[in-house]
Amino acid sequence: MANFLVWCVWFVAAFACLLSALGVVSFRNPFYSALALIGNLASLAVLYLLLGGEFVAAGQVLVYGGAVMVMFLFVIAYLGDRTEDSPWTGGPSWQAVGGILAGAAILVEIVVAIGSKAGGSLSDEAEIGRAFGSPERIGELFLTDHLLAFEVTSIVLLVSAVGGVVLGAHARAADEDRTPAGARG
Amino acid sequence: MNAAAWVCLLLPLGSAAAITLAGTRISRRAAGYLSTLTTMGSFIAAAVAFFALLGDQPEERAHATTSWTWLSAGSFSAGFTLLTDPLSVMMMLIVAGVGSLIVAYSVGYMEGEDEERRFFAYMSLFVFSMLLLVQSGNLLLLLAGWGMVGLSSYLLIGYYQERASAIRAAKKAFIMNAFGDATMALALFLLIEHTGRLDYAGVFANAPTGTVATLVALGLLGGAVAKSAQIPLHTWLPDAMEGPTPVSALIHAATMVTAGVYLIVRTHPLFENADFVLDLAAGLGAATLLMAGLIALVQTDIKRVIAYSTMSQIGYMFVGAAIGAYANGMFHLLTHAFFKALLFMAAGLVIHALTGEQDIRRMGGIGELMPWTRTAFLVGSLALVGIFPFAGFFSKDSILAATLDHGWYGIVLFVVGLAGTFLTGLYAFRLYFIVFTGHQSRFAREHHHSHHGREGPFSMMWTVLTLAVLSIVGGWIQFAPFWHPITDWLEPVAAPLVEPTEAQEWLASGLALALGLAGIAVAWLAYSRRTLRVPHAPRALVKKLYWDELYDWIWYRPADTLARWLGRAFERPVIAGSLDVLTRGFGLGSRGLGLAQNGLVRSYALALGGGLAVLTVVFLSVR
Amino acid sequence: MHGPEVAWYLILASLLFVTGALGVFLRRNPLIILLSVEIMLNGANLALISFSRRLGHEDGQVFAIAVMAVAASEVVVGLGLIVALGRRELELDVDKLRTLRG
Amino acid sequence: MNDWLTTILIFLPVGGALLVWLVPVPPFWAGSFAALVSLVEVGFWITSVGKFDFDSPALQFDQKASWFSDLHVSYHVGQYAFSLWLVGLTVVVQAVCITYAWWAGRARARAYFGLMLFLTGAVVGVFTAQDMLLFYAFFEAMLIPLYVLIGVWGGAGRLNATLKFVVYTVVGSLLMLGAIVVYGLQQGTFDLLEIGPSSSTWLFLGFVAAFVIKAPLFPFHGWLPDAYREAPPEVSAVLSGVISKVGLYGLLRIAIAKFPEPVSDFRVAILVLASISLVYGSLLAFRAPDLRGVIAYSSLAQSGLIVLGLFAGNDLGFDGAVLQMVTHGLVSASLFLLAGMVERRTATGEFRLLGGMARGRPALATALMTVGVVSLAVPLSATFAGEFLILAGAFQQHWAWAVIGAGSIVLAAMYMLRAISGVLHQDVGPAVPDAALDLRRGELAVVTPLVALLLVLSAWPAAISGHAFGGDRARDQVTNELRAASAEADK
Amino acid sequence: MIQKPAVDWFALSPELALLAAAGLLLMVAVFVPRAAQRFFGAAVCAAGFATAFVLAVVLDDRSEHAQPVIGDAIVRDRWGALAQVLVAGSGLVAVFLAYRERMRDDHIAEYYALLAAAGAGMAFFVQANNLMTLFLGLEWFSIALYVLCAIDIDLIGSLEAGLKYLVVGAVGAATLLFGSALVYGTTGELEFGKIAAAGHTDDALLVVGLAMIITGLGFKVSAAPFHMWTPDAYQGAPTPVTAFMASATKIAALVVTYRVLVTAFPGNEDLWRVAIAVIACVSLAVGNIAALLQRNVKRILAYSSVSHAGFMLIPVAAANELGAKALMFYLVPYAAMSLGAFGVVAARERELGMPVTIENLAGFGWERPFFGAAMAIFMAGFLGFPLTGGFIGKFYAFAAAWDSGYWWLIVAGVIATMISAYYYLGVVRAMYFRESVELQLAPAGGAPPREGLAGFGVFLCVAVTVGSFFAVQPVIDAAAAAARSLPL
Repeated sequence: MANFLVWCVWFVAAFACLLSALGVVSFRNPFYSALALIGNLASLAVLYLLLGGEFVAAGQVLVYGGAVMVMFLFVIAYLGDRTEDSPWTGGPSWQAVGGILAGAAILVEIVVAIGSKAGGSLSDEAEIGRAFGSPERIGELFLTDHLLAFEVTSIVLLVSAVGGVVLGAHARAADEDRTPAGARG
Repeated sequence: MNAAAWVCLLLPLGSAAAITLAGTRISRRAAGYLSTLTTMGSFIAAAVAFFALLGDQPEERAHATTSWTWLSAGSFSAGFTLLTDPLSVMMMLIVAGVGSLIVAYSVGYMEGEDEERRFFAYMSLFVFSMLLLVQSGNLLLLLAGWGMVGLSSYLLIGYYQERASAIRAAKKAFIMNAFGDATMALALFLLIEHTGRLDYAGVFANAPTGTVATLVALGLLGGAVAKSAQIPLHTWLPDAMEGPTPVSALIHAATMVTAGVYLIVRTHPLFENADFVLDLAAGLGAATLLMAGLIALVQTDIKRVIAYSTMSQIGYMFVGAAIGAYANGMFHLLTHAFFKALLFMAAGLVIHALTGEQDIRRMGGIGELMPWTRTAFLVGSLALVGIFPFAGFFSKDSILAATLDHGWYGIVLFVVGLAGTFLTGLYAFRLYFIVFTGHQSRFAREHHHSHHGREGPFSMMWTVLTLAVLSIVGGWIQFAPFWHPITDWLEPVAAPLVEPTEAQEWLASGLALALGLAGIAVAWLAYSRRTLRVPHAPRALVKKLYWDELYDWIWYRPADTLARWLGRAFERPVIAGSLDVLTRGFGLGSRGLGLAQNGLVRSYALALGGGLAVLTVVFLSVR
Repeated sequence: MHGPEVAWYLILASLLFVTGALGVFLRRNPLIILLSVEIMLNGANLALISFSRRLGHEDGQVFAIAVMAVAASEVVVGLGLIVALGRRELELDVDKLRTLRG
Repeated sequence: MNDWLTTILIFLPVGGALLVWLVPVPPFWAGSFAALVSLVEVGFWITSVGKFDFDSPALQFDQKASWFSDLHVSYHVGQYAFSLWLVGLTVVVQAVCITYAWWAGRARARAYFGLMLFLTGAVVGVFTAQDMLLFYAFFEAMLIPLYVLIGVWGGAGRLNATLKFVVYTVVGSLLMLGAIVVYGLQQGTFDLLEIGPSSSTWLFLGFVAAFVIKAPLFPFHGWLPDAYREAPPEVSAVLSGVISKVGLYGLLRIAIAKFPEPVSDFRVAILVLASISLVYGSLLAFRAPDLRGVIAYSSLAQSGLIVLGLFAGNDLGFDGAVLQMVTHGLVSASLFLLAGMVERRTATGEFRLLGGMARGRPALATALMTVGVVSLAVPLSATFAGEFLILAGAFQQHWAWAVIGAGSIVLAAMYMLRAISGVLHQDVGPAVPDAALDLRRGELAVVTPLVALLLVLSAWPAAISGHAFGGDRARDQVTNELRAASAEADK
Repeated sequence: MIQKPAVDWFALSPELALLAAAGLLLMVAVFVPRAAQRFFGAAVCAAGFATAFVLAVVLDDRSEHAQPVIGDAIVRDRWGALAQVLVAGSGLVAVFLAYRERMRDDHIAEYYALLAAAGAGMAFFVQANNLMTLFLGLEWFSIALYVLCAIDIDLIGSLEAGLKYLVVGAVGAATLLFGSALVYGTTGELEFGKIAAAGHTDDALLVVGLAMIITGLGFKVSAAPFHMWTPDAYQGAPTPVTAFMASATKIAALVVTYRVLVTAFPGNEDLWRVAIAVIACVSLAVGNIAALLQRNVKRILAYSSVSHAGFMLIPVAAANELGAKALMFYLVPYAAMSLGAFGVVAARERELGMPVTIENLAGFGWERPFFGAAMAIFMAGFLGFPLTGGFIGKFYAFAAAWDSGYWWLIVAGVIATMISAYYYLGVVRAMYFRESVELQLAPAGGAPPREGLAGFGVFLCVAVTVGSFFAVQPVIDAAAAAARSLPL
């Protein structure tokens, strides 16, 4: 019974996730894509819960759904509505074909790899306690095994912040001694 | 006497070097005298050596002196060795003696030429080379001298640098002689392989036999034929007349061209193991003497006529040397040096007097203008034809006599030789009568300019007259039936293989004399009395039997065409073109990659994805 | 409670990954390309978490959290660039950015 | 002192080069300094000849210091008798060429003379290096200076010429590098005195490729005509006089000494190539339209001849080859310098524009005539001695090689006489101004030593042929000392 | 009670020094007046790199035996330490080269801060000991570099370079991440050593993960076919940044590639060795052939760096101790040469005020003797000519290939070098053989912009390039020591 329920949830979440992902890549208007991504994130969070990653799920919703997406939406709003007139055309003809072929190839390969061991080592799952994935455990790990990773993550964020400042800052009029625009082009 | 030998060899070299280095710092005259004196010095040194040899017992009259190792590699080594023995001394005397006379003559002849110094430097260089040739104590050094005389003859033939014909003739002479050098070199390689050494004694001691001997002898014969202008390598000699007349006298009459005979005599132990080659040499000599005589009949250039007669006379010497009558060959070489030099120098006087004209058809009746010259020329011609008691009579007839002691082949040679004598008389006196007798041609009257009433400066005249005397008495040294000092002198070096009987001697002399006189008579009728109508000269003879054309077709043109073809069809398209093809190919590749780098970030990402896909599928499949 | 095997999660993860990749390969709008990259990362995250579930320890989840942060910072820089593009009144089309090529 | 001699010979000019480059002095002083250094170099060489023991087949003036130990690579230099002679050739020719350039004056003098000095050091290094990697280092170090010398001071077609030159050379030398790496690692050392013989065909071919391109031999001479035509005369002189000998030296020192079996397998093939180059070069020289072309193709023929001698594989061949390397080096150097002097006066080297220069210019005529006849190996000349030994050696391999060689003597006479007459004789060419002077003092000072050396060698070729290998046992030395057969025994 | 792991601060000292410098530089950006920022920024950044350099040297000396530290997140060994030395050195020179760059001077300090941060990231990256730190380190310096590429944001080229680098880089990072996930999933381990220990060598997922990790790293190494961003990014980025990327990034990426492959995947050697070898060949071919017809010098150098990626992957494919030595050695002259070459280009760029092409390089060698000679030396070094370390590097690479039995890699390398001769010497030809008559040189002849520091930096590069030819022994010893700390 419980299994059935879990399966249902999984199916719903998985499809939502997949459809929203497809939406992200296929919407003509970046605004819709962004919204689709939110859906994608949410459904992923559900899946994470199913996998016992409570803290991750929360983080997903907060960090992504909160911070990142807001940023996206701001930027989109700032740049105004610039919908691509023809999202799928343009570029060399082989680009589309090649892209799809490559994607399909990678997908098939991974699936084959998975299939080659489905029912094998992949099927057996470790028994986990209630505390699995709880904030305490995660936090403990962050303070013990992955202390450094934790710190580094913050540094990365800091670097990106500086970068954002540098890039986003309003460019002043070019001084006369500057090299002319496009010089290095 | 070794010292004498060295002095004899090095004096001319010294003068050549001195004149070259001094450049314009010495006068032209000084150069001439320097060269003359050094040559005379060599003659004196040679004489000293000669008398020193006389002092020794006949069998130990060979003295080799090595100053330093000239060339060595591994076990092989060849020293700078001078050999003083009867044969070389005889040659030294001829070369230095006749040489000094001719050099003295040219002091007058070349007067007024600018670059006179160059001429005398070359002359001295030639004398040095010739002496090196005859004095060398091993085959390698002999070859060296061989090449050097070729070089100096090239330089002297091409003395008139502006004249294209002269340069062409010079090149021709050098290249043909280079061919001879090459064959000789091959013979030497063979000797090195089989005996490991090149000094005369060592080589002769274990002279090869059988095929090897034949090949060696052939190689040497090639050199001899080329140098002595015998069939088939004779065509350079007539053209060589482009050089100044003294040069013709010295190189192309008296000394260098006879080197072939010297070579055969010198290396007779090698030849004697190869009868076939000896017969071949004799045959070539005979053929040459006949052919040259015929061609000489129709030539119109005074010097060319004499040149052809030189060829034919050397033919006699070849016959002599080839049948083993070494002494007779050398004897004829000696007398021939005298009278042929005389003829050339007399002709030189004529040419000189006619301001360089050489065509006999424009001459005539010169005799009255230049009586001394006429006499000298007459003497020379008589000696050439071999009329008693002139020098040629003794030497030539002794060769003819020797042939009779050589079996049936000898008989053939004898007949050919006799025919030769008749031709000799004919062409020699055709020349004489046309040039000197009859009434003067307009050209002669107009152009003849006498040196203050004399026919030539004293420096020229005295040499000519000396030679005239020598051409008369020179033959009396040896009269085979009665006394034969030369044969005895050469005995230790080259013992004769043929011993003609007295009867044969008389027979030969008689017939030769008769035919010679007959030839003269015909010439008299035809060219002096004009009673005999001269038949129109056959084209083939005028064209010298097409030898030049032959060589043009078998050697020059093929080389030239091949070279052009290689340059056009291989060097440019293949050697140079291959690189162009390569660069073009890479250029295409580069351009293609440039297109792939299309500036679209999506394509870049796609390339990454594609790479990943390929990598993964490979990994999965080979895992 | 037994849900679907990890394999299913993995397949979903790879689907996400490839979908994102396709977005990068095919779209020309930098914003959407950025979003597609996010999807690729999410795919990877899903894989990580499902594995950590199967293996029964949270390394994977920790990793995933770190990835989120990193993804965020990438987004920051990317958006910064896009803003700069926009400020230069350039069309939001990566295909137009091909002054560098060949 | 003795063991330092080689090192000094290598690094004296290099030091001089650095000095010329770094110290800003006016061109004249740069030139004179370079000339001085090159003369001092010659002096050092003469002293080393004095100290050299020609009876010992062992390496002399040798010095060894580890370079990097893990692969047993070391700075190891020293001289055998034949290397001594080649070093002498190098320093003399370089001194003469530098002096000529100094006299003639070259733009950007400091760069120019620095490069020439550097080149000297590099070439000496190649001839004396006893470690394969060091050998390769010097071998390549020659390339850059040559490349720049031709490319900067060369004629109109220099860009194309340098391109060809570099492509060919780099291809060859990189193949050699591959061979060196493999050979050295197989044998565990790169020291030529320790490394034993190998029977690997591929390695052999790798080495031969480099040397045969450098020499050059028949199908690999594509770079030769352009480079020799476009380079400044004195650089052409160095190229054909010295650099080409590097390839031949390499054949002797490494290819022949270290690869006995491949040599015997490929002997015929290489002899065929050599003969082809001999005939082919002579024929093309015979048709070449300009003076430098004749010299260029003639030196192709000459290197073919020398290879004949080397691969004859006997005393005669080896001694003759070494002798011929030196003499031909001197000959072609003087010829190129003379060609340069002619071009200086007429601004062209084409025969159809030249001629009649002998009249009134005795010095030029004498010099050109002398060198010319020496170069066509007229008997009694040193070149004749060399050719004689080489062909005598080849004859013992098979008579055919000697016959081809003898035939090429005739061809040599044909093209060289054509060239001489084309410049000196017959009508005065349109490009020859009456004002064209005879050789000036400076030019005489450059040419005379070379001619004098040639005449001395002609008087005594045994000076080299008899002292090229220890105790004059060429074959033994090649098969023992050079091959390091003992090292093989240890293995 | 949680007990935190012991933190080996000394192992982290180079990173920390650089981070400190970065932080200080942010302070500078805020508090120092803009006029003085150019000087102070450069000074602080240089000081940071110098300190890091010294510390790395000491670290190299003090970490005889490799041991994982700080919860096994990073490893303290000579392999990493030596790489840090090289990175720090490159960074230092990059600062010198950047000093006179006409950059937007309202972000000088940030620029240097990012430079230092990138350096720190690389220093961390080369020490990474598990998949997580690997990914984080990668992103750390990548993000810094994205910004640096685009920092000249008013230049369309710079912006484009940054965006392209970012997009492709993000894809690469995602690929690496997914691969890490698969590896983690199959082995259940994040740490390299344990991954190797866990076995599962023939596991399909592991193999796929390996492929993805190779792809991700190959992107950083800019090996074909993952190289396509390289020419554009190198050409578009400010030249000093390009110099830093070309040298330091390659060092870090190659060193880490080697470490990961040999420590984490020894079981799959037969697989990835061939893969790396093939990638090397492709890179050699693509890089060299594509460079042949280029006119823009920066682009030529970019392609040459692709081909050199191929060259330095040869020792990686060899996967033996000699190979490790060869790689470490090769990196020394290579870093110096690319830094120097780009430095010369930067100097020329500044005096021309336009991108440097083969055409406007004409006569450069005669106008600026030092820079010209230096450039010629670098070209010779790239080409592997003697008297430069490049020659020894190539030699060792070939030796490693032969030692590992991949003789055909020697052939590939030889052929590639033959091709490369054309464009390397083409640069020399342009500088010296062509007269600068048709040159539209703005301040030509006249006093060139004062390039004291850049000149000094280039001089250092020349010194290293040439010195590593003569003083092979010390360098190779250090490399050997580093190699010994890898499980080979």
